[in-house]
Amino acid sequence: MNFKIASSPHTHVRRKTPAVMLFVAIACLPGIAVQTWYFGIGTLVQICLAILAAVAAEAACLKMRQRSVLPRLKDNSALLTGLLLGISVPPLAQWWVVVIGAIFAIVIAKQIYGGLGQNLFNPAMVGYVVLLVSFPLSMTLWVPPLSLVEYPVTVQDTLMLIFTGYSETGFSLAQLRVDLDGYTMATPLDTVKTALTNQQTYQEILNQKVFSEGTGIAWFEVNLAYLLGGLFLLQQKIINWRIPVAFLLTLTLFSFILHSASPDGSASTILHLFSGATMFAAFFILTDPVSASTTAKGRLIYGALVAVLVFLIRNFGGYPEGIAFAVLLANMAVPLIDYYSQPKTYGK
Amino acid sequence: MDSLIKTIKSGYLWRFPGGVHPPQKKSLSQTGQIKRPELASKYYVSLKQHIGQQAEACVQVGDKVKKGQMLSRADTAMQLPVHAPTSGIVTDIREHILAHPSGLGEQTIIIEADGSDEWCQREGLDNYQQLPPAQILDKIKSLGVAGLGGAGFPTHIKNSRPEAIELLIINGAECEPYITADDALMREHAADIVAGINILNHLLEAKLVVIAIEDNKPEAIKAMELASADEKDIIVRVVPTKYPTGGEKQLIQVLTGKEVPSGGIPADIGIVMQNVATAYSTYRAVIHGEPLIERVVTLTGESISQAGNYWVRIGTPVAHILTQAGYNQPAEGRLIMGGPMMGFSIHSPLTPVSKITNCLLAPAMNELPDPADEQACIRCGYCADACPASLLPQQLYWHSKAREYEKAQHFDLFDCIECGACAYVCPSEIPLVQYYRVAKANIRQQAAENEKAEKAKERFNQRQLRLEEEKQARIEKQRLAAEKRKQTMQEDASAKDKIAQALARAQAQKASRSTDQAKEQAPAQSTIASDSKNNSPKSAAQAAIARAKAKKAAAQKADNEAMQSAADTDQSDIEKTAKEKAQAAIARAKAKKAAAQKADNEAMQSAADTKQSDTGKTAKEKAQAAIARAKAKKAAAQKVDNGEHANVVEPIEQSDPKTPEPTVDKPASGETNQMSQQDDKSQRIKAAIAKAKAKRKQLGGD
Amino acid sequence: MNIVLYSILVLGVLALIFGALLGYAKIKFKVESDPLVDQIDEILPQTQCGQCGYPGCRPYAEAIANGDDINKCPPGGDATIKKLSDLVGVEAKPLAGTEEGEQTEPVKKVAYIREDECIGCTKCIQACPVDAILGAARHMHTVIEDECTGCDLCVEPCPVDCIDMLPVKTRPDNWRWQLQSIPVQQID
Amino acid sequence: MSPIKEISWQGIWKNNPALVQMLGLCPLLAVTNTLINGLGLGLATLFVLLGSNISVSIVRNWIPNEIRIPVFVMIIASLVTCVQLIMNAYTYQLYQTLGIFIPLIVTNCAIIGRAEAFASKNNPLLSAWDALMMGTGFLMVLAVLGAIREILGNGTLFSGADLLFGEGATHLTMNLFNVEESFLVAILPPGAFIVMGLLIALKNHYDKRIENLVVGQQKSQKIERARVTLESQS
Repeated sequence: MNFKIASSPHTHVRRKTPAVMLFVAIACLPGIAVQTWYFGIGTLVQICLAILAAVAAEAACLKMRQRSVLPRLKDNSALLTGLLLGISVPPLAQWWVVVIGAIFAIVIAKQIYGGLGQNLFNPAMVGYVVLLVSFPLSMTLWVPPLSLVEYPVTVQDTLMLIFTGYSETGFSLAQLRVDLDGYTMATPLDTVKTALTNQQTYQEILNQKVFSEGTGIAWFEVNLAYLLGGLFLLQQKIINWRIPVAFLLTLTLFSFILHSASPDGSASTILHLFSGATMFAAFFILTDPVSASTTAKGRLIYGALVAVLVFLIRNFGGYPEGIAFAVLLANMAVPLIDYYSQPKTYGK
Repeated sequence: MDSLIKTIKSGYLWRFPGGVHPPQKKSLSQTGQIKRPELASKYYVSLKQHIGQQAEACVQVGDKVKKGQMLSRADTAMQLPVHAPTSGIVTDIREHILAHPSGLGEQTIIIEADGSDEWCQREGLDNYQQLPPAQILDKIKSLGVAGLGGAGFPTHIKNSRPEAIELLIINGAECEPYITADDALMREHAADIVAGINILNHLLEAKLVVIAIEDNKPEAIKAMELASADEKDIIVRVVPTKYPTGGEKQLIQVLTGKEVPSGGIPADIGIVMQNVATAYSTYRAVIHGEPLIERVVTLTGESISQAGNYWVRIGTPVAHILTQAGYNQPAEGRLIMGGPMMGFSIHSPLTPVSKITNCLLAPAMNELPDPADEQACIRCGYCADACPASLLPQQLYWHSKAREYEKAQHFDLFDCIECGACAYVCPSEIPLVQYYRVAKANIRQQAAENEKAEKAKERFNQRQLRLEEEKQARIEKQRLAAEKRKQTMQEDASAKDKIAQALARAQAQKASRSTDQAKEQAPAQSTIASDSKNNSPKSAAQAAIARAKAKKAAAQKADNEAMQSAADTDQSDIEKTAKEKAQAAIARAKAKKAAAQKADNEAMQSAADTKQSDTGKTAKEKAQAAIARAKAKKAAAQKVDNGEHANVVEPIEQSDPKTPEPTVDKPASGETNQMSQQDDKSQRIKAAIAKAKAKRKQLGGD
Repeated sequence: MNIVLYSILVLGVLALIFGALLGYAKIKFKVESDPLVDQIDEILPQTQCGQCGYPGCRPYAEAIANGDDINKCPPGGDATIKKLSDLVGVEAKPLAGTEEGEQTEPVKKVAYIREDECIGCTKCIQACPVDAILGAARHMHTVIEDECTGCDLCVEPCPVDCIDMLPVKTRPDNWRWQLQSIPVQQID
Repeated sequence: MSPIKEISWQGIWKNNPALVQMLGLCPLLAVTNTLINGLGLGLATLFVLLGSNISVSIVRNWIPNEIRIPVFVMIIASLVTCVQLIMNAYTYQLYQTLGIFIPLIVTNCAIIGRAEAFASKNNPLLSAWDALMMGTGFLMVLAVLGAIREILGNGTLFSGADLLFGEGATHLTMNLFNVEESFLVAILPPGAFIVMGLLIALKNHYDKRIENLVVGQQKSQKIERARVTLESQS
């Protein structure tokens, strides 16, 4: 009789890393569906492009680093990074934008640090920030929801726009951004930011077409869908409740205080919570395990820190949306947070 | 504490952080009576089965022992004796594989059962309430009772704490999946367990005894409640099922909300915890005088057809009970001693069951699949959520893997109880616990090495100091001697003679000492000198005197004779003495300095005399000595393939290599007769040479 | 011209002030001894084996502090070299006399005297740097296992080659959980 | 290897002040958004380095050890002032672009590092050569970094060549490609860090390759074992 030698424990939970990643991707689906519904097929194209680029970049890097390629690709982490980046990019941005972003995310933000588990920063957000900084024009060209577009954008148009820069009928993206009434559209947060700097009051802003009943058209629904996906993740115990809850509560608190103090000069709490990437970030970006805090207390601090930074950037910074920057800044603080938020060991 | 006891009595339960809920799988073995397998033919009783020191065996090979007879003697507090599991004959005491994850061996007494299973004399302490605690403790110790829960801590030590104990917890939680040994014991022997608890509490005088049982053992709970109904200080407390509730520290937290201080023991906060099985064996020991020679072992897993609980004698090889329980080994099976969370896989079917073996788990191929390859840690933190000690396993892993042990200790590595909850939940299947174990072992090793290095440094420095002092003293002495000489020279002209003498002596000493110089001259001289009696192989044989010395018999003989010759020295005439002395010195082994120093006066003189006498014999002696040294230096590498030599070696090679000595002696002694009295030495040398050669050949052959 | 004059003046005054400051600092903050040697000595394994070419660990520590190579300690192996390189700030090199990538994990050994062969010459006693050998002239010697550093300095002087360097045996007590390295023992 | 060769090898590759010693990173990262800027600062640094090394080497025997640093700084500061005035006079626009980074050459550790490590111990001739090589090494990194960032960010090369080389050099400017949107990150400070990091990685990569080729040729000598107790025996 010969026996195999192994280390205890001899039994394991059957949920592996690839499955965890896949679960997160699946939880994104409702949000993607709603986004596609409102903004057109471009979203899906961007996601596909991003995933392809990310996986290809990952494979190339692993090959160069002389690591086994296939087993590591199978952990689905590159797929998830691509997916998250694809969701964040404007649906009709040109193809090379998202490809550069994905490559940057995988090569610079992940593989150079040593691959999965070693990266200090959230790769998808690094990719996004690089794009935002490098191509501010492309990255802010969010088309208005399809229902508001003057010229209908067909699938062919979308593909043409993404791959050549011009629609079938020869319109550029900038032209397409003009809505039915001839105004150039921007995202709700963008609109708020611009208008507030132009000394308009918040109530006046709300009368603009991108808004309906205090929230942005389409954006409210998109956020709701991501919230749904997030709740699914929570229910499956894939993510811990602490980060999203701390994040959303802090954001609510701060925006409520500011909005109460100056109702004309700041966006409402509802707008903060249900526009931009708030829900998407709360459940899918902040909870990226590798770059987030891992202690119980640390997670609360981390979530709250991101919320504070987002609030500050949105209200007082140069960008209308600040989640990507906030996440990267908080990522930097994670080792410190983790160090000082160690739980009390039993018996100490 | 009183209010705490009140809270405990009220039924309030605390909770500990973390924990996991692995599949229970207890139903495999939960039903049915505890079975008794047939006797095995051989038992392997390891001398060390518990925490603490190993006790010395007190039986010898060939002894007949009766069941329950003490096999080893425990002298110190931390030792525990072991007892014969059945009657039979001690066939061997040697290293045998131990019930330990390393699969290494320790001293083990092997008993061949005679089948009669006859008890030795037993003596119980029926009236233990009237006896002093020390006597009861002594009984418990001498009958080898140890904690049967996990670590095997000697029970008599736990129960003789000097601190006041408020609370005695009887651990019947049995939180590991698969295991039902305690469950079965509680179901069948509840009354005996309660009796054992009474004995334990008689020693501790705790205010309250809590029997903690997980809620997945309803029958055991019922049985224990029934048995303890009359005892007003004993309560049965049902705790929720969660792994590792049965861990000592975790159970204390659940029942009392208190935490055992890091690095401390429960007694520090007035609590003692004993396993139910320990209580039972305490009862058997104190009341019936039965030593701890058997325990309940759960045999379970899908590879075992008759899974269930068995009374297994300690020392039974697992192969025996596995056969009894109907084990079909899968192609690449693991056999786990203990549960699936904390048990270890054993190496050999001859591994004996020890006092701490509560389960033998033989899973089928896909029942507990082997972990896949370790993947990158994604810092998901599931492990931190599962850790019952509130550690950060991912940080510990990080630092353990990078061998940054100081940082790992900073994250309280040593508070890890190795429960395996973190590795259980890890989605990347990292063997976290293994990393911690290696790190802990390395840290301990490092600490031991540092301590040793510190000691070595101190000793080295002390030595340097001493040598320096000695050197100073020597210089001082020489200076004084020189001064004295000068004085006497001036005073007495006749001292010239003395100086001449001293010079001669000095020269002689030098001659006897300078082996290296002699080396060159040796071969030539030796051939000439030994012409008369020794042919060339013989002289070569003499040359290997050093090698000869390497053998015991020769050395002993030489010793005796040298002694004798030394004794003779005083009586016989000077010339002879000198020769004998020189021979003795040589035989004593090229001990250059020792010989020179020790033999000082006589040897010096003899050497001087030897020079003066200038006889052929003396020359021969010298040559022999020189040759011997030469050979010794050249050592093993040189192989003389002389035909004559081969003859000498031949018989040895044919004989059993393990016992070359007698074989060698024979031809040697045969030759002795032909030789003159004076040359019995050369004969001895030859014998020794032969042995040395044989040994060298053996080594070469290896 | 004024500019030049002023420049010289200003610089001169500055030079005076800072010169004074520097002079004061030199006296006040003088570094007395070199604590580095102690730190290096801590890292060395204290076998006192002399394989580094120095008589003992302390002399080698002093030599390192004075710029000698850090890769001369075979008993310490790669671990010691790494620690030394961290402390001294020199790049870690493979152990002297070995090639890059060669494993130099030292095997801990203990001297063992085959006592029936010992002739009591005391040579090993004199060779032992830590006085770990017991014995008297013409009496059998023995090694105090706990004190032996495994330096093997006693092996060569022995005239009858009765000293063996045996690797320290792994027992369950000092086993280091290397599951892979356990050979499956087949008994009977 | 002759000392001249050795110094060249050390300065340009083995011990490159920017890639290996990581000295003077502040101006290095700040001004290298175009090739010309990089060249301009590199040349200025090279000139100062050359001057300081020669001067320090000449006076090295007269400087008391305790105040050597202040003396070096004084020498370097004087030279930087000269360079600044020269640039102000002849390449005014470049002087404007580089701005504060010209005076900051005083604090460039690469320069004081060479003064301390080399010039104060060697004769003027060798020191001058060392300065030339170290300066070239530094200049090369500046130029490569500037070129890469310029290409990535603007798609041009040698833009603003006239600032450094005069009006006649305007035609040097190359337009490699046109994009609607430039890759801004490359021009911005983060781009400098990223490109620099990649350059260092590349260098280490080649070093490793070279090492792998050479490995096995030299084996360290065996050490004569010391007998701790030898003397006590005699």
